[in-house]
Amino acid sequence: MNLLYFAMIRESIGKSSETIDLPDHVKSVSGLLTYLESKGDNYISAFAQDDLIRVAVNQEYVGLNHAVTNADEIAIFPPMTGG
Amino acid sequence: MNLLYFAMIRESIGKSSETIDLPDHVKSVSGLLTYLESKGDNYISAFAQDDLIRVAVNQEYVGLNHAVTNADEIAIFPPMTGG
Amino acid sequence: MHVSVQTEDFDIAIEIGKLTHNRKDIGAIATFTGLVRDIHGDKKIRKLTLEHFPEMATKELEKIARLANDRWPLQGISIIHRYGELLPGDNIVLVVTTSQHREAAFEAAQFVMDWLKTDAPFWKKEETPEGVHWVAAKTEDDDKKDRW
Amino acid sequence: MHVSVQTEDFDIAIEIGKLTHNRKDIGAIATFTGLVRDIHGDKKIRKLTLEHFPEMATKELEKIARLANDRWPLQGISIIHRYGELLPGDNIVLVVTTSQHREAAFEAAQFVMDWLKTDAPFWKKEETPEGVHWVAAKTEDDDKKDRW
Repeated sequence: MNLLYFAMIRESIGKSSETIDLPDHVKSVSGLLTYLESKGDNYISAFAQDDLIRVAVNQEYVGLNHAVTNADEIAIFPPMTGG
Repeated sequence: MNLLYFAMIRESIGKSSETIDLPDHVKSVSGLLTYLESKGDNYISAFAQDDLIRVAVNQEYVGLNHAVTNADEIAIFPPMTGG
Repeated sequence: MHVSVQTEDFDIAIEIGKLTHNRKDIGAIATFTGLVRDIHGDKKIRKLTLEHFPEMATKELEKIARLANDRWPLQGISIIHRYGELLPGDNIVLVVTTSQHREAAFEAAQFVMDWLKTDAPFWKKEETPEGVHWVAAKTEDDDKKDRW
Repeated sequence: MHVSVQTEDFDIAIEIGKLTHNRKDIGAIATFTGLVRDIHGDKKIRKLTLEHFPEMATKELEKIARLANDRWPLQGISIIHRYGELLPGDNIVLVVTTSQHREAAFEAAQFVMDWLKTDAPFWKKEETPEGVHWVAAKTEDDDKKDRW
Protein backbone atom coordinates (compact mmCIF):
# COMPACT_ATOMS: atom_id res chain seq x y z
CA MET A 1 0.00 0.00 0.00
CA ASN A 2 1.26 3.44 -0.94
CA LEU A 3 0.78 6.12 1.69
CA LEU A 4 1.09 9.85 1.00
CA TYR A 5 1.20 12.55 3.66
CA PHE A 6 0.75 16.27 3.14
CA ALA A 7 1.24 19.53 5.01
CA MET A 8 1.16 19.32 8.83
CA ILE A 9 0.56 15.56 8.73
CA ARG A 10 3.67 15.11 6.57
CA GLU A 11 5.74 17.20 8.97
CA SER A 12 4.45 15.39 12.08
CA ILE A 13 5.12 11.95 10.65
CA GLY A 14 8.44 13.08 9.20
CA LYS A 15 8.03 11.76 5.66
CA SER A 16 5.97 12.54 2.59
CA SER A 17 5.33 8.95 1.52
CA GLU A 18 5.99 5.32 2.36
CA THR A 19 5.00 1.87 1.20
CA ILE A 20 3.71 -0.59 3.75
CA ASP A 21 2.34 -4.12 3.69
CA LEU A 22 -1.19 -3.80 4.97
CA PRO A 23 -1.91 -6.43 7.68
CA ASP A 24 -4.82 -8.70 6.75
CA HIS A 25 -6.97 -7.55 9.67
CA VAL A 26 -6.95 -3.90 8.54
CA LYS A 27 -10.01 -3.34 6.35
CA SER A 28 -10.95 0.33 6.70
CA VAL A 29 -9.49 3.81 6.80
CA SER A 30 -10.00 4.04 10.57
CA GLY A 31 -8.34 0.62 10.96
CA LEU A 32 -5.41 1.89 8.93
CA LEU A 33 -5.03 5.01 11.10
CA THR A 34 -5.05 2.84 14.26
CA TYR A 35 -2.50 0.49 12.73
CA LEU A 36 -0.22 3.40 11.79
CA GLU A 37 -0.46 4.77 15.34
CA SER A 38 1.02 1.49 16.56
CA LYS A 39 4.14 2.27 14.51
CA GLY A 40 5.27 5.24 16.56
CA ASP A 41 4.59 8.42 18.49
CA ASN A 42 5.01 10.52 15.35
CA TYR A 43 1.87 8.92 13.88
CA ILE A 44 0.01 9.30 17.16
CA SER A 45 0.69 13.02 17.29
CA ALA A 46 -0.01 13.45 13.54
CA PHE A 47 -3.47 11.89 13.96
CA ALA A 48 -4.20 13.34 17.42
CA GLN A 49 -7.01 15.62 16.27
CA ASP A 50 -9.67 13.58 14.51
CA ASP A 51 -11.38 16.61 13.02
CA LEU A 52 -8.16 17.74 11.35
CA ILE A 53 -7.69 14.51 9.37
CA ARG A 54 -8.84 14.07 5.79
CA VAL A 55 -8.29 10.92 3.73
CA ALA A 56 -8.33 10.21 0.02
CA VAL A 57 -8.28 6.67 -1.35
CA ASN A 58 -7.00 6.60 -4.91
CA GLN A 59 -7.46 10.39 -5.04
CA GLU A 60 -11.09 10.38 -3.96
CA TYR A 61 -12.19 11.79 -0.62
CA VAL A 62 -13.58 9.07 1.66
CA GLY A 63 -14.94 8.71 5.16
CA LEU A 64 -13.30 6.80 8.01
CA ASN A 65 -15.35 3.67 7.33
CA HIS A 66 -14.24 3.41 3.72
CA ALA A 67 -12.65 0.07 2.78
CA VAL A 68 -8.93 -0.13 2.04
CA THR A 69 -6.83 -2.82 0.37
CA ASN A 70 -3.13 -3.31 -0.08
CA ALA A 71 -3.46 -2.13 -3.70
CA ASP A 72 -4.77 1.32 -2.74
CA GLU A 73 -2.99 4.64 -2.70
CA ILE A 74 -3.98 6.38 0.54
CA ALA A 75 -3.37 10.09 1.09
CA ILE A 76 -3.69 11.56 4.58
CA PHE A 77 -3.76 15.32 5.09
CA PRO A 78 -5.32 18.14 7.10
CA PRO A 79 -8.35 20.16 5.87
CA MET A 80 -7.56 21.95 2.62
CA THR A 81 -6.77 25.65 2.54
CA GLY A 82 -6.63 26.31 -1.20
CA GLY A 83 -8.34 28.96 -3.23
CA MET B 1 -36.41 75.52 -19.52
CA ASN B 2 -34.07 73.12 -21.30
CA LEU B 3 -35.65 69.86 -22.39
CA LEU B 4 -33.64 66.81 -23.42
CA TYR B 5 -35.10 63.72 -25.08
CA PHE B 6 -33.42 60.35 -25.47
CA ALA B 7 -33.86 57.09 -27.37
CA MET B 8 -37.42 56.24 -28.42
CA ILE B 9 -38.80 59.44 -26.88
CA ARG B 10 -36.31 61.50 -28.89
CA GLU B 11 -37.32 59.71 -32.08
CA SER B 12 -41.07 60.06 -31.42
CA ILE B 13 -40.82 63.75 -30.67
CA GLY B 14 -38.41 64.30 -33.54
CA LYS B 15 -35.73 66.27 -31.73
CA SER B 16 -33.10 65.67 -29.08
CA SER B 17 -33.51 68.95 -27.22
CA GLU B 18 -35.42 72.20 -27.14
CA THR B 19 -35.78 75.28 -24.98
CA ILE B 20 -39.25 76.36 -23.94
CA ASP B 21 -40.71 79.04 -21.73
CA LEU B 22 -42.54 77.21 -19.00
CA PRO B 23 -46.08 78.58 -18.51
CA ASP B 24 -46.62 79.83 -14.96
CA HIS B 25 -49.36 77.31 -14.22
CA VAL B 26 -47.04 74.33 -14.84
CA LYS B 27 -45.52 73.36 -11.51
CA SER B 28 -44.74 69.63 -11.72
CA VAL B 29 -43.32 66.99 -14.02
CA SER B 30 -46.78 65.62 -14.79
CA GLY B 31 -47.98 69.15 -15.52
CA LEU B 32 -45.05 69.56 -17.90
CA LEU B 33 -45.87 66.33 -19.73
CA THR B 34 -49.49 67.42 -20.13
CA TYR B 35 -48.38 70.82 -21.36
CA LEU B 36 -46.01 69.25 -23.92
CA GLU B 37 -48.81 66.99 -25.16
CA SER B 38 -50.76 70.16 -26.04
CA LYS B 39 -47.96 71.07 -28.45
CA GLY B 40 -48.56 68.25 -30.90
CA ASP B 41 -49.34 64.65 -31.71
CA ASN B 42 -45.63 63.74 -31.69
CA TYR B 43 -45.55 64.48 -27.94
CA ILE B 44 -48.79 62.60 -27.36
CA SER B 45 -47.46 59.48 -29.01
CA ALA B 46 -44.06 59.85 -27.31
CA PHE B 47 -45.70 59.94 -23.87
CA ALA B 48 -48.51 57.46 -24.67
CA GLN B 49 -47.27 54.74 -22.35
CA ASP B 50 -46.93 56.09 -18.82
CA ASP B 51 -44.87 53.18 -17.60
CA LEU B 52 -42.27 53.73 -20.34
CA ILE B 53 -41.50 57.32 -19.28
CA ARG B 54 -38.64 58.27 -16.98
CA VAL B 55 -37.76 61.84 -16.02
CA ALA B 56 -34.63 63.45 -14.60
CA VAL B 57 -34.60 67.02 -13.30
CA ASN B 58 -31.11 68.47 -13.31
CA GLN B 59 -29.77 64.95 -13.86
CA GLU B 60 -31.53 63.39 -10.88
CA TYR B 61 -34.33 60.86 -11.31
CA VAL B 62 -37.63 62.21 -10.04
CA GLY B 63 -41.25 61.14 -9.79
CA LEU B 64 -44.17 62.65 -11.69
CA ASN B 65 -45.07 64.93 -8.77
CA HIS B 66 -41.63 66.52 -8.60
CA ALA B 67 -41.61 70.31 -8.88
CA VAL B 68 -40.22 71.99 -12.00
CA THR B 69 -39.20 75.59 -12.67
CA ASN B 70 -38.17 77.44 -15.79
CA ALA B 71 -34.52 77.22 -14.65
CA ASP B 72 -34.47 73.41 -14.66
CA GLU B 73 -32.97 71.03 -17.17
CA ILE B 74 -35.53 68.28 -17.74
CA ALA B 75 -34.60 65.02 -19.44
CA ILE B 76 -37.34 62.65 -20.63
CA PHE B 77 -36.48 59.13 -21.72
CA PRO B 78 -37.65 55.49 -21.67
CA PRO B 79 -36.47 52.95 -19.05
CA MET B 80 -32.71 52.48 -19.21
CA THR B 81 -31.18 49.46 -20.89
CA GLY B 82 -27.51 49.90 -20.01
CA GLY B 83 -25.07 47.45 -18.51
CA MET C 1 -12.83 54.90 -7.39
CA HIS C 2 -12.68 55.24 -11.14
CA VAL C 3 -15.56 55.59 -13.61
CA SER C 4 -15.49 56.26 -17.32
CA VAL C 5 -18.05 56.65 -20.09
CA GLN C 6 -16.24 56.23 -23.38
CA THR C 7 -16.41 55.05 -26.98
CA GLU C 8 -13.00 53.33 -26.92
CA ASP C 9 -12.56 49.73 -25.90
CA PHE C 10 -11.01 48.92 -22.52
CA ASP C 11 -8.24 46.54 -21.51
CA ILE C 12 -9.13 44.50 -18.45
CA ALA C 13 -5.49 43.90 -17.48
CA ILE C 14 -4.76 47.64 -17.53
CA GLU C 15 -7.88 48.43 -15.48
CA ILE C 16 -6.99 45.78 -12.89
CA GLY C 17 -3.44 47.12 -12.83
CA LYS C 18 -4.68 50.61 -11.95
CA LEU C 19 -6.33 49.19 -8.82
CA THR C 20 -3.53 46.82 -7.77
CA HIS C 21 -0.40 48.80 -8.64
CA ASN C 22 2.06 48.93 -5.72
CA ARG C 23 -0.42 47.30 -3.35
CA LYS C 24 0.11 44.05 -1.45
CA ASP C 25 -3.00 44.19 0.71
CA ILE C 26 -5.54 43.03 -1.90
CA GLY C 27 -6.84 39.49 -1.47
CA ALA C 28 -9.60 39.39 -4.06
CA ILE C 29 -10.34 40.89 -7.47
CA ALA C 30 -13.72 40.31 -9.08
CA THR C 31 -14.44 41.50 -12.60
CA PHE C 32 -17.43 41.47 -14.87
CA THR C 33 -17.38 42.17 -18.58
CA GLY C 34 -20.58 42.56 -20.58
CA LEU C 35 -20.37 41.99 -24.34
CA VAL C 36 -22.54 42.35 -27.43
CA ARG C 37 -23.98 38.97 -28.44
CA ASP C 38 -24.76 38.04 -32.04
CA ILE C 39 -28.13 36.61 -30.99
CA HIS C 40 -30.74 38.22 -28.73
CA GLY C 41 -33.80 36.10 -28.13
CA ASP C 42 -34.53 34.77 -31.61
CA LYS C 43 -33.05 37.74 -33.45
CA LYS C 44 -29.69 37.87 -35.15
CA ILE C 45 -27.83 41.04 -34.13
CA ARG C 46 -25.74 42.90 -36.69
CA LYS C 47 -24.97 45.98 -34.63
CA LEU C 48 -25.78 47.51 -31.27
CA THR C 49 -25.91 51.27 -30.85
CA LEU C 50 -25.74 52.65 -27.33
CA GLU C 51 -27.23 56.09 -26.86
CA HIS C 52 -26.54 57.83 -23.56
CA PHE C 53 -27.09 61.01 -21.54
CA PRO C 54 -23.44 62.01 -21.10
CA GLU C 55 -23.32 64.21 -17.98
CA MET C 56 -25.86 62.13 -16.13
CA ALA C 57 -24.24 58.82 -17.15
CA THR C 58 -20.97 59.75 -15.48
CA LYS C 59 -22.81 60.99 -12.39
CA GLU C 60 -24.85 57.79 -12.13
CA LEU C 61 -21.78 55.58 -12.50
CA GLU C 62 -20.14 57.58 -9.72
CA LYS C 63 -23.25 57.23 -7.58
CA ILE C 64 -23.38 53.46 -8.09
CA ALA C 65 -19.65 53.10 -7.35
CA ARG C 66 -20.11 55.13 -4.18
CA LEU C 67 -23.10 53.04 -3.09
CA ALA C 68 -21.08 49.85 -3.55
CA ASN C 69 -18.15 51.36 -1.73
CA ASP C 70 -20.32 52.41 1.22
CA ARG C 71 -21.84 48.98 1.49
CA TRP C 72 -18.86 46.62 1.13
CA PRO C 73 -15.30 46.95 2.44
CA LEU C 74 -13.76 47.58 -0.98
CA GLN C 75 -10.19 48.63 -1.63
CA GLY C 76 -11.02 49.87 -5.13
CA ILE C 77 -13.71 49.92 -7.78
CA SER C 78 -13.76 50.74 -11.51
CA ILE C 79 -16.73 51.02 -13.81
CA ILE C 80 -16.33 51.61 -17.54
CA HIS C 81 -19.33 51.86 -19.84
CA ARG C 82 -18.99 52.28 -23.58
CA TYR C 83 -21.41 54.03 -25.91
CA GLY C 84 -21.79 54.43 -29.66
CA GLU C 85 -21.82 51.73 -32.32
CA LEU C 86 -20.73 48.25 -31.24
CA LEU C 87 -20.53 44.93 -33.04
CA PRO C 88 -21.14 41.38 -31.77
CA GLY C 89 -18.14 40.33 -29.69
CA ASP C 90 -17.40 43.91 -28.62
CA ASN C 91 -17.11 44.86 -24.97
CA ILE C 92 -19.89 47.05 -23.50
CA VAL C 93 -19.18 47.35 -19.81
CA LEU C 94 -16.48 46.49 -17.29
CA VAL C 95 -16.70 46.38 -13.50
CA VAL C 96 -13.64 45.66 -11.36
CA THR C 97 -13.79 45.43 -7.56
CA THR C 98 -10.94 44.75 -5.16
CA SER C 99 -11.18 43.77 -1.52
CA GLN C 100 -9.41 41.81 1.20
CA HIS C 101 -12.05 39.09 0.93
CA ARG C 102 -13.84 37.42 -1.91
CA GLU C 103 -17.47 37.91 -0.83
CA ALA C 104 -17.17 41.69 -0.79
CA ALA C 105 -15.54 41.76 -4.24
CA PHE C 106 -18.11 39.38 -5.78
CA GLU C 107 -21.18 40.94 -4.22
CA ALA C 108 -20.16 44.51 -4.99
CA ALA C 109 -19.54 43.64 -8.65
CA GLN C 110 -22.98 42.00 -8.90
CA PHE C 111 -24.60 44.94 -7.15
CA VAL C 112 -23.00 47.38 -9.60
CA MET C 113 -24.19 45.38 -12.61
CA ASP C 114 -27.74 45.15 -11.26
CA TRP C 115 -27.84 48.90 -10.65
CA LEU C 116 -26.30 49.75 -14.02
CA LYS C 117 -29.11 47.87 -15.75
CA THR C 118 -31.79 50.08 -14.21
CA ASP C 119 -30.08 53.36 -13.28
CA ALA C 120 -27.43 54.14 -15.86
CA PRO C 121 -28.88 56.38 -18.61
CA PHE C 122 -27.95 54.24 -21.61
CA TRP C 123 -30.32 52.92 -24.25
CA LYS C 124 -29.60 50.04 -26.62
CA LYS C 125 -30.76 49.93 -30.21
CA GLU C 126 -30.35 46.67 -32.11
CA GLU C 127 -29.87 46.28 -35.83
CA THR C 128 -31.20 42.93 -37.08
CA PRO C 129 -31.83 41.58 -40.60
CA GLU C 130 -35.52 42.50 -40.02
CA GLY C 131 -34.79 46.10 -39.09
CA VAL C 132 -33.75 48.36 -36.26
CA HIS C 133 -35.46 48.63 -32.87
CA TRP C 134 -34.91 49.79 -29.32
CA VAL C 135 -34.26 47.10 -26.73
CA ALA C 136 -37.08 46.94 -24.17
CA ALA C 137 -36.17 47.18 -20.48
CA LYS C 138 -36.78 43.99 -18.56
CA THR C 139 -38.87 44.12 -15.39
CA GLU C 140 -36.69 41.29 -14.06
CA ASP C 141 -33.85 43.82 -14.00
CA ASP C 142 -35.84 45.94 -11.56
CA ASP C 143 -36.35 42.85 -9.43
CA LYS C 144 -32.64 42.10 -9.43
CA LYS C 145 -31.84 45.61 -8.31
CA ASP C 146 -34.50 45.46 -5.62
CA ARG C 147 -32.90 42.45 -3.94
CA TRP C 148 -30.05 44.62 -2.65
CA MET D 1 -13.21 23.67 -19.87
CA HIS D 2 -9.66 24.39 -18.91
CA VAL D 3 -7.91 23.73 -15.60
CA SER D 4 -4.27 24.12 -14.68
CA VAL D 5 -2.16 23.59 -11.57
CA GLN D 6 1.09 25.46 -12.07
CA THR D 7 3.93 27.39 -10.45
CA GLU D 8 4.00 30.12 -13.13
CA ASP D 9 1.92 33.25 -12.91
CA PHE D 10 -1.11 33.65 -15.19
CA ASP D 11 -2.28 36.50 -17.40
CA ILE D 12 -5.98 37.23 -17.02
CA ALA D 13 -6.28 38.78 -20.50
CA ILE D 14 -4.77 35.68 -22.12
CA GLU D 15 -7.02 33.35 -20.14
CA ILE D 16 -10.12 35.36 -21.07
CA GLY D 17 -8.94 35.37 -24.68
CA LYS D 18 -8.79 31.57 -24.73
CA LEU D 19 -12.50 31.45 -23.87
CA THR D 20 -13.67 34.29 -26.11
CA HIS D 21 -11.52 33.83 -29.23
CA ASN D 22 -13.59 33.80 -32.41
CA ARG D 23 -16.87 33.78 -30.48
CA LYS D 24 -19.61 36.37 -30.71
CA ASP D 25 -22.21 34.60 -28.60
CA ILE D 26 -20.79 35.44 -25.16
CA GLY D 27 -22.69 38.07 -23.18
CA ALA D 28 -20.96 37.86 -19.82
CA ILE D 29 -17.50 37.17 -18.46
CA ALA D 30 -16.97 36.93 -14.70
CA THR D 31 -13.50 36.53 -13.25
CA PHE D 32 -12.09 36.10 -9.80
CA THR D 33 -8.44 36.46 -8.86
CA GLY D 34 -7.17 35.51 -5.40
CA LEU D 35 -3.91 37.07 -4.26
CA VAL D 36 -1.43 36.79 -1.40
CA ARG D 37 -2.00 39.59 1.12
CA ASP D 38 0.78 41.10 3.22
CA ILE D 39 -1.39 40.92 6.34
CA HIS D 40 -3.46 37.96 7.56
CA GLY D 41 -5.41 38.67 10.74
CA ASP D 42 -2.84 40.51 12.87
CA LYS D 43 0.19 38.82 11.29
CA LYS D 44 2.51 40.31 8.73
CA ILE D 45 3.08 37.85 5.87
CA ARG D 46 6.52 37.59 4.30
CA LYS D 47 5.88 34.56 2.15
CA LEU D 48 3.18 32.01 1.42
CA THR D 49 4.08 28.48 0.41
CA LEU D 50 1.40 26.37 -1.22
CA GLU D 51 1.84 22.62 -0.92
CA HIS D 52 -0.41 20.44 -3.04
CA PHE D 53 -1.26 16.87 -4.04
CA PRO D 54 -0.52 17.13 -7.76
CA GLU D 55 -2.58 14.38 -9.43
CA MET D 56 -5.53 14.89 -7.15
CA ALA D 57 -5.41 18.69 -7.42
CA THR D 58 -5.91 18.57 -11.18
CA LYS D 59 -8.69 16.00 -10.80
CA GLU D 60 -10.49 18.09 -8.19
CA LEU D 61 -10.26 21.25 -10.29
CA GLU D 62 -11.73 19.31 -13.20
CA LYS D 63 -14.49 17.98 -10.94
CA ILE D 64 -15.35 21.45 -9.67
CA ALA D 65 -15.34 22.90 -13.20
CA ARG D 66 -17.65 20.08 -14.32
CA LEU D 67 -20.02 20.62 -11.39
CA ALA D 68 -20.27 24.32 -12.24
CA ASN D 69 -20.77 23.50 -15.88
CA ASP D 70 -23.56 21.03 -15.11
CA ARG D 71 -25.34 23.52 -12.91
CA TRP D 72 -25.18 26.78 -14.90
CA PRO D 73 -25.49 27.38 -18.66
CA LEU D 74 -21.82 28.26 -19.13
CA GLN D 75 -20.08 28.73 -22.45
CA GLY D 76 -16.65 28.22 -20.93
CA ILE D 77 -14.79 27.93 -17.64
CA SER D 78 -11.14 28.17 -16.64
CA ILE D 79 -9.57 27.47 -13.28
CA ILE D 80 -5.87 28.06 -12.63
CA HIS D 81 -4.34 27.38 -9.22
CA ARG D 82 -0.69 28.10 -8.44
CA TYR D 83 1.51 26.28 -5.96
CA GLY D 84 5.00 26.78 -4.55
CA GLU D 85 6.46 29.88 -2.97
CA LEU D 86 4.51 33.11 -3.39
CA LEU D 87 5.03 36.64 -2.11
CA PRO D 88 2.50 39.29 -1.03
CA GLY D 89 0.87 40.75 -4.15
CA ASP D 90 1.31 37.50 -6.12
CA ASN D 91 -1.63 35.80 -7.77
CA ILE D 92 -2.80 32.48 -6.28
CA VAL D 93 -5.90 31.48 -8.18
CA LEU D 94 -7.93 32.55 -11.21
CA VAL D 95 -11.46 31.58 -12.19
CA VAL D 96 -13.01 32.74 -15.46
CA THR D 97 -16.57 31.90 -16.47
CA THR D 98 -18.39 32.87 -19.65
CA SER D 99 -22.11 32.70 -20.32
CA GLN D 100 -24.87 34.39 -22.27
CA HIS D 101 -26.16 35.98 -19.07
CA ARG D 102 -24.54 37.59 -16.10
CA GLU D 103 -26.12 35.60 -13.26
CA ALA D 104 -24.77 32.29 -14.55
CA ALA D 105 -21.27 33.71 -14.96
CA PHE D 106 -21.25 35.35 -11.51
CA GLU D 107 -22.79 32.47 -9.61
CA ALA D 108 -20.62 29.81 -11.23
CA ALA D 109 -17.45 31.76 -10.40
CA GLN D 110 -18.54 32.12 -6.77
CA PHE D 111 -19.46 28.44 -6.60
CA VAL D 112 -16.03 27.44 -7.93
CA MET D 113 -14.25 29.62 -5.37
CA ASP D 114 -16.33 28.22 -2.50
CA TRP D 115 -15.59 24.65 -3.59
CA LEU D 116 -11.89 25.31 -4.15
CA LYS D 117 -11.56 26.46 -0.55
CA THR D 118 -12.77 23.13 0.82
CA ASP D 119 -12.11 20.54 -1.88
CA ALA D 120 -8.91 21.45 -3.70
CA PRO D 121 -5.94 19.65 -2.09
CA PHE D 122 -3.75 22.68 -1.43
CA TRP D 123 -2.30 23.72 1.92
CA LYS D 124 -1.01 27.18 2.76
CA LYS D 125 1.99 27.82 4.99
CA GLU D 126 2.67 31.38 6.07
CA GLU D 127 6.03 32.87 6.92
CA THR D 128 5.71 35.74 9.39
CA PRO D 129 8.31 37.65 11.45
CA GLU D 130 7.33 35.38 14.38
CA GLY D 131 7.88 32.16 12.47
CA VAL D 132 6.32 29.73 10.03
CA HIS D 133 2.95 28.03 10.45
CA TRP D 134 0.23 26.25 8.51
CA VAL D 135 -2.93 28.21 7.82
CA ALA D 136 -5.92 26.68 9.62
CA ALA D 137 -9.00 25.81 7.57
CA LYS D 138 -12.01 27.99 8.34
CA THR D 139 -15.30 26.32 9.21
CA GLU D 140 -17.03 29.27 7.56
CA ASP D 141 -15.61 27.99 4.27
CA ASP D 142 -17.52 24.73 4.76
CA ASP D 143 -20.65 26.79 5.36
CA LYS D 144 -20.09 28.76 2.18
CA LYS D 145 -19.71 25.59 0.17
CA ASP D 146 -22.82 24.10 1.77
CA ARG D 147 -25.04 26.93 0.59
CA TRP D 148 -24.86 25.63 -2.99
